[in-house]
Amino acid sequence: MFCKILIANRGEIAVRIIRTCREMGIQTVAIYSEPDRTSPHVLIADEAYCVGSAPSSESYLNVQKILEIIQMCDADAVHPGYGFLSENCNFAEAVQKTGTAWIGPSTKTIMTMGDKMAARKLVLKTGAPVVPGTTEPITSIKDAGETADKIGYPILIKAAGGGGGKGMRIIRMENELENAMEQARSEAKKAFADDRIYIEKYLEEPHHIEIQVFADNHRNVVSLGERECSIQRRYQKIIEETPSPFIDDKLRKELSKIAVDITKSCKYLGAGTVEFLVDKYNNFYFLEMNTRLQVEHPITEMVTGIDLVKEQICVAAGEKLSFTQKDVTPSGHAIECRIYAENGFNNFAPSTGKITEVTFPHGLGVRMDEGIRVGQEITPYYDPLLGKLITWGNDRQTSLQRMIRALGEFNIAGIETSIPFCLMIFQHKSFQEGKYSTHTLDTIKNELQKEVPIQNEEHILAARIGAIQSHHQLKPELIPRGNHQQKTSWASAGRKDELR
Amino acid sequence: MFCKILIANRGEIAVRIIRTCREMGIQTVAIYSEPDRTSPHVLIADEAYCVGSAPSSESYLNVQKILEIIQMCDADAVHPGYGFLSENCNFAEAVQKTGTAWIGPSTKTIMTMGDKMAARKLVLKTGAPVVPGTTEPITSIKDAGETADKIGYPILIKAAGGGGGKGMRIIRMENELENAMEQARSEAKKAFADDRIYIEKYLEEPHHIEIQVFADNHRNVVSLGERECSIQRRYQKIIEETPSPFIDDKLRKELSKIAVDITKSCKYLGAGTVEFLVDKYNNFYFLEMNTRLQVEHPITEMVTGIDLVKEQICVAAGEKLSFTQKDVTPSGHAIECRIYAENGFNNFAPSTGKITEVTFPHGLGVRMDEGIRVGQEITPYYDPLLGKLITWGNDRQTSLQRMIRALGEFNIAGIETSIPFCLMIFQHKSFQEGKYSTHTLDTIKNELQKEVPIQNEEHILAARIGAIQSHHQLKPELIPRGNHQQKTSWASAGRKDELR
Amino acid sequence: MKFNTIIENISLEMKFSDSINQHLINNNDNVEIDCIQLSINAYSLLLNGKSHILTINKQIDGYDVTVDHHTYLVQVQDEVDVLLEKFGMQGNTSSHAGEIHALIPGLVSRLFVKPGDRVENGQGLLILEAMKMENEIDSPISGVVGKIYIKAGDKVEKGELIMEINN
Amino acid sequence: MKFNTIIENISLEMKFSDSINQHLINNNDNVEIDCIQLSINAYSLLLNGKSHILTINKQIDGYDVTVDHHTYLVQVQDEVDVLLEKFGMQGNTSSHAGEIHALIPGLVSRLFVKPGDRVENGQGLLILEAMKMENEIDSPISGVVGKIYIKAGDKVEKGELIMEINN
Repeated sequence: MFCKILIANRGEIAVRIIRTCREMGIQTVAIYSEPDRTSPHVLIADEAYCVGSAPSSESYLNVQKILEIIQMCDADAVHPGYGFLSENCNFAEAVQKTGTAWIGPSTKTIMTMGDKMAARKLVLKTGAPVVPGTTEPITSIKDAGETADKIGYPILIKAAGGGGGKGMRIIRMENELENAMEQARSEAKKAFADDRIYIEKYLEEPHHIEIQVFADNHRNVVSLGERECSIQRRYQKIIEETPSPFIDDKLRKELSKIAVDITKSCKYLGAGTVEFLVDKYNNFYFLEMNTRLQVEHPITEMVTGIDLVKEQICVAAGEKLSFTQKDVTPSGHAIECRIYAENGFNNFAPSTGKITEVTFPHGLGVRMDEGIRVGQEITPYYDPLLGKLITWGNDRQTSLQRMIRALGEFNIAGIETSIPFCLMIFQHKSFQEGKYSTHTLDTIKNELQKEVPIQNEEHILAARIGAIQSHHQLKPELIPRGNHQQKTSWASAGRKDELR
Repeated sequence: MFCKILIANRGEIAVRIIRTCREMGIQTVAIYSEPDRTSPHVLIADEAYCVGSAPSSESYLNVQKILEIIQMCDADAVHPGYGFLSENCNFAEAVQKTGTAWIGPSTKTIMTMGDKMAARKLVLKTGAPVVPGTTEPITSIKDAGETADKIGYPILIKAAGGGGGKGMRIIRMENELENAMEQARSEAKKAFADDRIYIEKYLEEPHHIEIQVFADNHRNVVSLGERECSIQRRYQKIIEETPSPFIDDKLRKELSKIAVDITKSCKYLGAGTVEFLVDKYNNFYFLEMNTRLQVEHPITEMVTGIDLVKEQICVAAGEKLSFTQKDVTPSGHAIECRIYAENGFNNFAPSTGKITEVTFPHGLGVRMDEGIRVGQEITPYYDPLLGKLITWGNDRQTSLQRMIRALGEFNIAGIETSIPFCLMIFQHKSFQEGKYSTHTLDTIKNELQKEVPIQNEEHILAARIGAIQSHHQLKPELIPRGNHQQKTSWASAGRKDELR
Repeated sequence: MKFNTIIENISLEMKFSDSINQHLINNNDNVEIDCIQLSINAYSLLLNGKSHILTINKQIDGYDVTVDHHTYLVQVQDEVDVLLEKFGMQGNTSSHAGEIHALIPGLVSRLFVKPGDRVENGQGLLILEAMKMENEIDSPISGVVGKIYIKAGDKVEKGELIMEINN
Repeated sequence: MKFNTIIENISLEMKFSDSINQHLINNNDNVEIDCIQLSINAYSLLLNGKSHILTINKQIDGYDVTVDHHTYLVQVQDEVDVLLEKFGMQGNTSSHAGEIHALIPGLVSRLFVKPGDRVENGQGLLILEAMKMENEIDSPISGVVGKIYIKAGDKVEKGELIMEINN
């Protein structure tokens, strides 16, 4: 087993990995950028080294500097987390060249699955359905038009080199094609340094359902069941649950079998996720395979009782998986709510500032995977994910009521967060009934955003009293009136971040 | 189902109960004493009413005032938690006379089980073994001497009217008898207003093992398995785990069966705990039955997935238990560590003051049931229990390593806590190997208390630097030297509190 | 001491019975109120027995008060303010709706307008990159673009004036 | 600025290279140290790459510094103190070991001794009730009970002088 693992990441996932390492008796090394000096992952690690200045390109993406630290601190393995360099095959290869183990699949697997078209080709060979579309990059408008005619509008244009909604366009009519292709290609080039684009059928009310798979070097490949990830904003998941309230046992087994087949076909090692789109008629299509830990992995841990990070470390060290397919007997229901530094009621405008106070929710069935602390400065340099709240219950109703209870206890002061917005999603009829697709949040978003504060007499009285009390305590200067705060509206234009 | 429940308690158990009520959509009413105005149970409840001044007798034990609040706020049920009035049959009866439901067993059951000798008699009828001793109060030295000769020294003298080590004496030789009886009787009278004492055989290396039982009004009586509670200080549990590393499946089944029989014999309703002593030869003896929720109930929840408070509320409302005996399939291992405001290295001297900072541990398999918040004043008026840390793992090793990891993250500033001392217990060979009895902590206590700070060069350097930094920031007044802080040694003389 | 509070243009006068302890009297219905500070910007309020936690953030035009995850902008005037207002001496009420400020620090990745352009309410003005997201900043009003204080590639600080829109 | 620190009678001289940023130089091995304040009494320290969290509480005779759940009493002297000490001008060093103070507030439930009684080191003097526990307070030295400032039934405040033991 490894003695010392360097975690090439920050925030909640770095903390998450360090916790498991500590339980395994493995020393941990954190890396940090200058503004992250007092972030929780630095404080909790055994060792910590500065890797550069604030911008990711100067620090968490600084391959050369990270390699130097790996050598200097004598780490015998690297865990990349998700995002940043986790799916960068050059980094994976460079790490392994220094004689350090890579906690993840082989460079070749990362490369194949990272190229969406190569992945589609590989998967087609296993006989699994993929979303109808092209298997080669589309370059001419003519080819695009022909493909679109063949599979039928609406279609999606997507970037071959990456995800996250970047370079993605929905096209409903032929006359939109030219303009959209051009925009998509320029956006893709900027984001991924790769302007190849391809076409996919646009599905009606699709569900984003993914299967967690695990493989060791001893020919064991196991499915750990599905996650329903259809509540998305900016093409990014915000709420996930398992089991999915949408699919039935038959489809569940079928997806698991296909995911295992795909995993076997690429000689996989470690934790991976096979993503599918499932339309309202139960037709399903392979979407992509993520060759690393997923943000939403905790819900699988809650229902299976398996520590996925521990298994990742063990199989990377050459051990067998601690479970076989028949040991995996999911129990109960788990929901994850991502806590972002953004205002859901103002089109997810990001929020920065100093966290002045935090009250975390606790109790039976409540898990926090946090990456923040009181006094911490939330900077504009990194992903706005502050942490994840996960609840477990015997059944969906219990875990959902527990989530609402826990979010109600959760208070982060100093910055705006997605907590109030997520509370409204969980209380919305479509979530309560488990009837939602990837389009649902867009549909109900305006409804939630326009939601005026409940005209509860007592709340309003409370607010008045609070304001007076606060005014009184401050013994304030006269407050400038009429100088109304500017409320600029924010509109999203997609993420630069990798799909997670 | 109930609409509004009044919680006649404070601290972590009041918070615990409120959380479940909220998940069930039930309104909650907190009561509080004057110094508890900003305690978490007041802040988290839907309603809160002051019940009197600081001393328990003026507030949390003030039956008349609590009854007034119940009527005034129109609560339709009362949850007593543990301690305080939870086993006071007069209160239970008075509550029910107001037409309000009592979340607990019948007044008669509370009364029978609250009288240790009545309980012994009842249990003897079911054929279960009790610790050899008297079934009637002992009044004369002569009777005591004869009983002692019959069952053999060492013996224990115990109070009939209550527990918690109060009025308890170990007698190893006949000539100690007279003096000890007198002391025990006077102590018992003071603590319980009842000077009846009885004699029990003193067991060698006994384990304190208890069975969680549950009964509804529909003839269902179920055992939820055992809890091992042998790590005790001042005759009070401090660490509990399930399953017990000591007993085997055969004994487990036998104890469960007897516990169910006893539960049936007293027409029980709700959650109860049947406590046994098990000696090193696997002989077991009924000790007592607690007719309320136990402090350590969370470990049972962690391995069974059942919310015990929810079941208490449901059966009190006349519903059936949501599970039968065959649904109870405990999975994994859970450990609870009680976090007390006391210094384990200084004979558990209590600590009061303002909590200036808290870092709670989180992550996979970690549960916090807390009753404190930053800024809160810990007063000398109540039990020093600040909260409970519970960890779950697939196996004992995992939950234990997780507990050590989590305690390591746990920081409470402003008062002394039992955290460092408990960390040492968990790291001690006897706990690691699961080989301990109720005598173990006494044996290793001195070893742990004398443990000098590890002479780790780096720690010492760190401490020096920290002190300088702090000194520097304070830009301090000259520090008075030679005025050494008084280190008084504290010796315990038992608790006034009820056994938990 | 008397205070006047305004929420969404509804004004209510309230007075303290005692400024030393935490009890207030609302002069409409004379309820006793127990409000106690928990931390810099959090208060616990017991109102007719109901327990509320309030978090309060001072804004330039009042206080954002959050009660049970609902946020209200509350303006507070004390006796002196009320008096001044009666004599028509309230502060400057001219609106600066046409000033576009950066709500968070970030990088101006694209600029869609130039001075003199006619823009509609809701039209995109620029893209500000922060937290790995590209955020489009839209015009809050219809009008004509006036002075622009930044260019593509600039880093802007929170609150920095970006451009003016004249209507 | 130079400091002298004392832990368990082992003294070490250290100096700051720069009092403005958080870097110190330990003059024995010239290591660079990164120490940064997290809150009122917590610091993050990176020492040879190792990450430590320190919590610090000022005591009357120094600082209680907790590193990884181990607490050390550290005394700190700055240049001025060291100078004073050289000239034999350190503070009052007489010990008050015979003064019994209440370490927490509580109720004196029983008193076992009266003035003039001979007591041994470790002998019980009184019972102080707090947090539902009865705590026996033992004599830290052998001697004769002097003045007693309380009686059974009294409430005592934290730090209050309870009695004197003369040896």
